[in-house]
Amino acid sequence: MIEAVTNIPYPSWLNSGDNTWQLVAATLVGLMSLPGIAVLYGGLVQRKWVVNTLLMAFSGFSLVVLVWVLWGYNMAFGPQAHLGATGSFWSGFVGHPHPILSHFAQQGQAESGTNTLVPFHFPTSTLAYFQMAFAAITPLLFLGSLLGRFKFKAWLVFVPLWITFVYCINAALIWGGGFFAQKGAVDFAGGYVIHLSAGVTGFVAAFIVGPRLNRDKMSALPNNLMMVAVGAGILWLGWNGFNGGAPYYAGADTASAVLNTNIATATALLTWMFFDMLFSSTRKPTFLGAINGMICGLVGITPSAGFVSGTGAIVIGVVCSGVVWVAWNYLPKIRPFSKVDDALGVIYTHGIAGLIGGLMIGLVADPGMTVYGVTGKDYAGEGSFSVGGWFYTGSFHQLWEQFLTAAWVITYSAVATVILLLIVKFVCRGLREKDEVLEVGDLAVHDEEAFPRETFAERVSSLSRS
Amino acid sequence: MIEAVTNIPYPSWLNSGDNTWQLVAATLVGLMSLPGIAVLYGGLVQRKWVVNTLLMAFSGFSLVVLVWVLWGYNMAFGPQAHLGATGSFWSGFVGHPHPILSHFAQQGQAESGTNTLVPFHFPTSTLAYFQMAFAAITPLLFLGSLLGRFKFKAWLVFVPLWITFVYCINAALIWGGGFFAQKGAVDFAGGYVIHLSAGVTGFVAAFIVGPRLNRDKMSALPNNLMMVAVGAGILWLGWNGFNGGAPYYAGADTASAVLNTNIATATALLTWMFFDMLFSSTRKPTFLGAINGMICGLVGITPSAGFVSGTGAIVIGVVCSGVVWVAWNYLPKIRPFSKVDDALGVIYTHGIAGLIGGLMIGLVADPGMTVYGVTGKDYAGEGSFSVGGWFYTGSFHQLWEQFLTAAWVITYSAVATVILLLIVKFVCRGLREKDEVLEVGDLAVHDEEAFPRETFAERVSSLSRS
Amino acid sequence: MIEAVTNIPYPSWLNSGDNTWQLVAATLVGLMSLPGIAVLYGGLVQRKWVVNTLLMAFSGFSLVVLVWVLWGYNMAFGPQAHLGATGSFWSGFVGHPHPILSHFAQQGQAESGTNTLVPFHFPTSTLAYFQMAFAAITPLLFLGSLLGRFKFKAWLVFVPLWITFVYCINAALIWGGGFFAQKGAVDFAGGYVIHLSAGVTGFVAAFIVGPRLNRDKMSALPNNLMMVAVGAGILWLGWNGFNGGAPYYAGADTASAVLNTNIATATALLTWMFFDMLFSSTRKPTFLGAINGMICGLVGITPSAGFVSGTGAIVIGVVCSGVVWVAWNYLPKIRPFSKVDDALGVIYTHGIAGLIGGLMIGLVADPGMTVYGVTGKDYAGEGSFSVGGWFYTGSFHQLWEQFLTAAWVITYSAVATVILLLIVKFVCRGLREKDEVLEVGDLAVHDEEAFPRETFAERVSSLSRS
Amino acid sequence: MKLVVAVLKPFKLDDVKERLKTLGVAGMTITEAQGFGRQRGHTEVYRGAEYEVDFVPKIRMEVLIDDAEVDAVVDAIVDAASTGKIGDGKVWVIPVESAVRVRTGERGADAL
Amino acid sequence: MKLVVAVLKPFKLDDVKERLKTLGVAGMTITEAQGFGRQRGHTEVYRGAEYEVDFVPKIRMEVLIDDAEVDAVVDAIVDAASTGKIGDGKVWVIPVESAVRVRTGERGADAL
Amino acid sequence: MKLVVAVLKPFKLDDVKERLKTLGVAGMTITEAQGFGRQRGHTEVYRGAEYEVDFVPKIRMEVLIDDAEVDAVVDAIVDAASTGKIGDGKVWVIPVESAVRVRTGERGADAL
Ligand SMILES: Nc1ncnc2c1ncn2[C@@H]1O[C@H](COP(=O)(O)OP(=O)(O)O)[C@@H](O)[C@H]1O
Ligand SMILES: Nc1ncnc2c1ncn2[C@@H]1O[C@H](COP(=O)(O)OP(=O)(O)O)[C@@H](O)[C@H]1O
Ligand SMILES: Nc1ncnc2c1ncn2[C@@H]1O[C@H](COP(=O)(O)OP(=O)(O)O)[C@@H](O)[C@H]1O
Repeated sequence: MIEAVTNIPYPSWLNSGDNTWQLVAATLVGLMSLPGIAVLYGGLVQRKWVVNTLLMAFSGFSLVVLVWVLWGYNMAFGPQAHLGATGSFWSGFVGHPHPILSHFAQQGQAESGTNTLVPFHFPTSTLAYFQMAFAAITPLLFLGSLLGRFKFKAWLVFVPLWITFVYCINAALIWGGGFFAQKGAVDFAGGYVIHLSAGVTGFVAAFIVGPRLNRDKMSALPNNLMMVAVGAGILWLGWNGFNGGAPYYAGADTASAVLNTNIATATALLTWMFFDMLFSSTRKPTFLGAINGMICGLVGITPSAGFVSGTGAIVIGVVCSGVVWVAWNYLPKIRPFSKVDDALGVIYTHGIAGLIGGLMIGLVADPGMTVYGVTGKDYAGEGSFSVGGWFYTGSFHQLWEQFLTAAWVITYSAVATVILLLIVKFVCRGLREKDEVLEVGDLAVHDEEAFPRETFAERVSSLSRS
Repeated sequence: MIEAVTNIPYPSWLNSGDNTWQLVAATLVGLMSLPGIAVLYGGLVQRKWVVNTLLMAFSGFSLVVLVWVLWGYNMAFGPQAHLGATGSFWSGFVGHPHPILSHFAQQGQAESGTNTLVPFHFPTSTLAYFQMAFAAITPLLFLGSLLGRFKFKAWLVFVPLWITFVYCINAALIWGGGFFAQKGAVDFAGGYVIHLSAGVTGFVAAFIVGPRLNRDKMSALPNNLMMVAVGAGILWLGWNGFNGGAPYYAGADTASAVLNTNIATATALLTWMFFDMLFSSTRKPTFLGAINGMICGLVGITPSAGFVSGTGAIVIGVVCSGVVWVAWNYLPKIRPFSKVDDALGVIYTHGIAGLIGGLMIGLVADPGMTVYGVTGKDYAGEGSFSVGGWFYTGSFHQLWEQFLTAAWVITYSAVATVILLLIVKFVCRGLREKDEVLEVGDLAVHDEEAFPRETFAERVSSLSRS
Repeated sequence: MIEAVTNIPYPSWLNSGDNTWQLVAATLVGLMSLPGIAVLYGGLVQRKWVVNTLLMAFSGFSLVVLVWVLWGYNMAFGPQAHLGATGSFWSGFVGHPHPILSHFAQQGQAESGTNTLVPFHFPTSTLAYFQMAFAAITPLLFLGSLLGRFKFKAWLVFVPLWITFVYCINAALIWGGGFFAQKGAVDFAGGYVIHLSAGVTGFVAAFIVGPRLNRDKMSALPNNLMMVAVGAGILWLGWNGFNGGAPYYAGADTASAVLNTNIATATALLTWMFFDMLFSSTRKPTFLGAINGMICGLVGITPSAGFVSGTGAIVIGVVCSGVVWVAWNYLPKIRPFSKVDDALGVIYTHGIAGLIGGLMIGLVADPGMTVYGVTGKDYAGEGSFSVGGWFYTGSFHQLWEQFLTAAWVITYSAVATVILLLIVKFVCRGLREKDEVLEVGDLAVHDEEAFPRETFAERVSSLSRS
Repeated sequence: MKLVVAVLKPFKLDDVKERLKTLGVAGMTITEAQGFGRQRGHTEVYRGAEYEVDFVPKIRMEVLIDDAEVDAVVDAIVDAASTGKIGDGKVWVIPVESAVRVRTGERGADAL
Repeated sequence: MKLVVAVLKPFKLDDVKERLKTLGVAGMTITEAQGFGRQRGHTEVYRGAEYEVDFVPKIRMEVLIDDAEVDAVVDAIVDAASTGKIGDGKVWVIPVESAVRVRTGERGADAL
Repeated sequence: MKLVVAVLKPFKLDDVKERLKTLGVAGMTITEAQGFGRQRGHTEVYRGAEYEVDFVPKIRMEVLIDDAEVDAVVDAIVDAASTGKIGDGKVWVIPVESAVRVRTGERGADAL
């Protein structure tokens, strides 16, 4: 063993098990975006919008990667910029933007306000890549609200702006050791920073960009449910990395977070399906309904996966799925929902589910769930950390912190989105493709269609190759 | 290094490398089900049954997750219920059912009769989640026999019953330190508990539920071979987690199990393809034939992946694929096979392949393959465990144990399936959808079709959103 | 901790974290082939060639697996055959071919000229499996050049020959501690051994096999862009295992390699897309263009992922994608490119991108990027290894070594491919399917089509099952 | 010469085709069609939104024949295609002025 | 009896169908078609190669009716389908010698 | 006015279309069809089960023209579509009583 210890090909602070878990978790989260979300949404849109959807997903993901290494990572997880007196809101508002491109920046031990309990067991590259995967999926989520009319160029400008001014700031405040983190608010893996924010942004943006062509709205049939299944399956299992990566160590709580994620998701999928069978107009179980439920469970458990016990996971699964089912079926008839064309309903399955999941921490978080610190049978207690909800502590403190944080995320994401979109509108001369373009879809925007048929096509260009 | 050791954010019994491997393996197995099996089967059925197939896969998986954490895990891997005198069959028949929802249950060090040699390096959550993925794929496998007529509601009732009364009991007997485990029978990763049992269950259930509409049987063309490729690829590589996770440690035998899995699978795929090229009526290599061969290899090596050497893996690949090829092409003409409409032929690629694979342990298991204990060059021997087959030991003892266990699994799975289906038939007033429903398919059962075309559809409901 | 150390269920030289990472990385690379490349190409070909493409991918992969364990692994990574005086080209030309099927061969600690700095932390099975995944994807890459006319039987013969006589030798020379390795040339994860070699082989083979039917070339529309997205997404994220597995330890450089891979890929995808928007005839962003860019980035960063800093990764992404974009759009009009029907343009996205990526090591490799040895803040220096390019060292030495190696790979791959194909042509009586067969496609070669419609089919055979 | 056009339920195609073969009909041309009529369509529901589909899948068959065979062919189709259930379809006959076999240029009856 | 054949823009199908219903037309048969005419097609680009598609998607509608209704039906279709833009399509009328309802064997007007 | 209907091999569509353009034919309507005739179909095998497909993919073309042009158009199609191999297809001519251009309501020859 000595021998094995002395010649490790990496620094003593690095633990290959923890580093491996974090990199795998990051890869799983990456797969949730590409191909996950890309084909899930690609299968849900009309045939004429498949290519546009795919390219927005791939290009959006790529834009975030660059923003992240150039300035985003350090704004969210780097040393605080301290724009105000220590402890004040502004002091913990955002980090100082600078790139992480040098070999120092990449290979040194990770350090961040996101974890002050135990030194990281991996380098900055690992933390930055894991968090990059988180950041990159977020715009892809709210893309679901904007499909079928958002101008491609506007997308290319909006994504970097939004990541910089909305995502990085919320991440710094809640995860990066910022104001809300100091206050004691928690968000295990992004119920607020990612899902609530994406839901609100999508909804507000859908309102500002305006609805799809009425003709499209009236015939918005999905084109391929099997492709939806491919994306949905990757989402579910990829979420093991999403929630399992949050503790930053391959410890006991990581395992619990993974288990709880699957418990809540299974519960939520079945809840929605049974609601469809019992209360829907046709009383039939639908596949896309089940997938909606699945997403509600995944999103709902995200803020608390490692803070709750299995019991809590079941409660969260039932509540998030049930509430969103009701919202999904009744809110669309009510303002403002009736006035906004949120194409895939991101405000419901991500916004509302994320909000409820985040608040439920204040109710069902189990203080017995040790996030860090020696756990289980031979418990030792030092450096131990956990969160307690009202059911266990009798105190509403945590719920109150969760509520305040949610209020901020909703308000800030909405306001910032409005401002950023006005800028984009000015820069790109509009936020919508022209109506003639919308009538045609992919062929007008990209000269490509998702399922070309050769019979009627004649090769004209001279590329001798393809 | 001292530093790195002292402040580990998890208990001293936890090894982040082993915990990571187990969680990743579990995730890979999960992916085999969703989207793996879901789209593999979804691509193999007729267009009209795609949605039904997908929803049965997603809902079945979810049902198992809940059963598992509520009572299943402890029935299979928890402390034995000791229904009879110690050492007797009934004493090792099943574990005492209780949930694993509390923080104690989730975060303590895993303990189970499944491994008595070395303490686990991960918490119960990890073991429970890994075994959950195993349990969850099993009903999806026998679903392949029942496609195209099984009543959706019956599926929702049958799956929990089957997991409880068939899967958990076989798992306890063979893996959970139960009767057959004590006898010395082995099943590395589920050739018996999962595949043989699923094959028999599917076949018996297909007989009881009755055949598909004759019209469907006569035009049972697959609808999408590329989707089959997506599922098949995920199955193959996901199987690295299936067989690689079986040892519970990321040790040397884990690596061998992964390597052998791929050796046997490649051999089996090529064997089936060459048989098609040499002996089939049209003498042509077919993609779906190759995939059948691939599955035979994956299933065939499952019971022995870490017990055999590479030579054994090749032998198993050739034998399992060759034998199943012959069975596949000739048995359907013979009773009882000619009388049962096993839609996707699960009895062949899972039942027969699993049986042969399990028996071959008795022939080709290499005692030199050390499952636990310090291995390889600087071999030390203590706590070492391995299995020996006739070719190496000259003894038929292991083969006999494998045979007895197979006999039990076949008999018990068949009998229990009959009884459970009679109960389900009574509860759900029938096991089949009505013929009018079968004529239509997805649209009748779910009001959804897999590939909707917008041209002829008119939006009528008022959801302003989608 | 003592307790945890004494009862580890694997040898003291084995580190479960490093072993886990390597096995996961190998699995990710496997997924890049199946289903990754299989469906990426399957989606890019005409409908009539989908099945043929899929089966070539699955069968090719399987053939490599067998060749690898029977003799390939030891030719590439085993003890050198020393066909000439020590230090001479021939002494480091290739390893001694023998199988790795025994339990000794599988479970002992890995040893190979590929790494002489630090003992491996995993068994031979792990190294062999990881390298098997590398070897297996290579023929699938050059398959892209041969689609739509290559004789299926010829494929089955060519793949084993090519792996044995081209891949294994290049791997031994560059990775296995052979001649070029001794010279100091580097190839982090296969820019030369895999991509450059595949590009050249595909191009030369396409010339020798001859073009597709003119009718097919003129209507070579892809059939399914969503399936391309599935493959592309798996490729991108799977590449984390491709480049992340190269260092053989889950250390700091592994993390940097993963991060840099994503930086270069995002940059390259956007570069190609912007070039399309600015310079293409229609000035429109296209999805398949973005995917081309993505592949250029993945391939371009492969030879240097852990040798360059983030800055280098960005430079490589821009250069590789930009240069290949120009080549893609102009070279096809020039000889020899205008004379060769490289179906999917593998020579561009893999050949040229791999070449440029390999040469750029000589320019932008950052000596501060420590591949092995204690890194980062508490740097200790012993056993440290890194590579320096001209921008940092002012020396062209590395560039020169990279150039010589590239010259060898190009020349040898081309010449060997010609010779092997002539042998195959003789053995298989031709390299092309007959024209009548080419006119029909899948149905003629396999009696299968990718998307069968039941309406016009009538069951005739007697299989009572399916 | 006449053109007999028949709109049928898809699963009846084989039966009709076989029957026509027995009458010595040399060939036919089929297109997949959607029918609207007494036979009701169905409702589809995606993510809570309901869509009405008034059309049902049909097979449209065209058979070019000599005047003499018209009645026999029409009766054969009607007989083979009928299930007695709503939606069985229609058959109608259209006059054809001339016909050519592309391969040979043969005209009239020889073209069939 | 006549057969009215109409080639229309796909998104006009619903309007035309509804209009015909109001005229009491009992049924119709639709096929998806590709049209070539004044309305230009489009260019598709895949991996740098350009393809010209001269055809545009159309809906082909067949309505079998009594002679008396021909003008009303044709006018209704033209009116409902027209957008005033190039590519609106054509309507033509073909004589039909006889028609049968498969289910009942009814002939002539009763077949509709 | 006449309707020329042609059933062709799919890969001949371009040639025929180009030829008709040269004759000044203003437009045409195409549907994808399946043909049954002398040209044999094929066998498909999935997971060991054999399926017979008697039909081969064809293109069905409709061209509406003035009586005067009928012979020229028919000859042009036959000439452009012929490969001399079985399965080249058929062309037939049907009388048309009237035609309308939806966009303008123009009738008769002006509708083309
Ligand atoms: N007037 C019509 N013109 C053209 N096709 C018709 C007409 N009426 C019915 N059809 C076709 O015949 C099919 C069956 O007609 P339907 O009224 O549903 O049943 P039935 O013919 O048994 O009364 C319809 O789906 C449609 O395709
Ligand atoms: N001579 C013709 N024969 C058959 N179909 C035709 C003919 N001319 C036009 N069509 C059909 O009518 C459609 C519309 O015709 P087009 O010339 O594009 O516009 P418009 O009818 O408004 O002048 C075409 O796409 C084609 O399907
Ligand atoms: N009697 C018929 N009525 C309608 N279509 C026919 C008829 N005979 C042949 N066809 C069409 O013509 C196509 C070619 O006919 P076939 O007999 O195969 O070759 P050929 O016309 O060269 O003898 C068929 O596939 C079918 O679509």
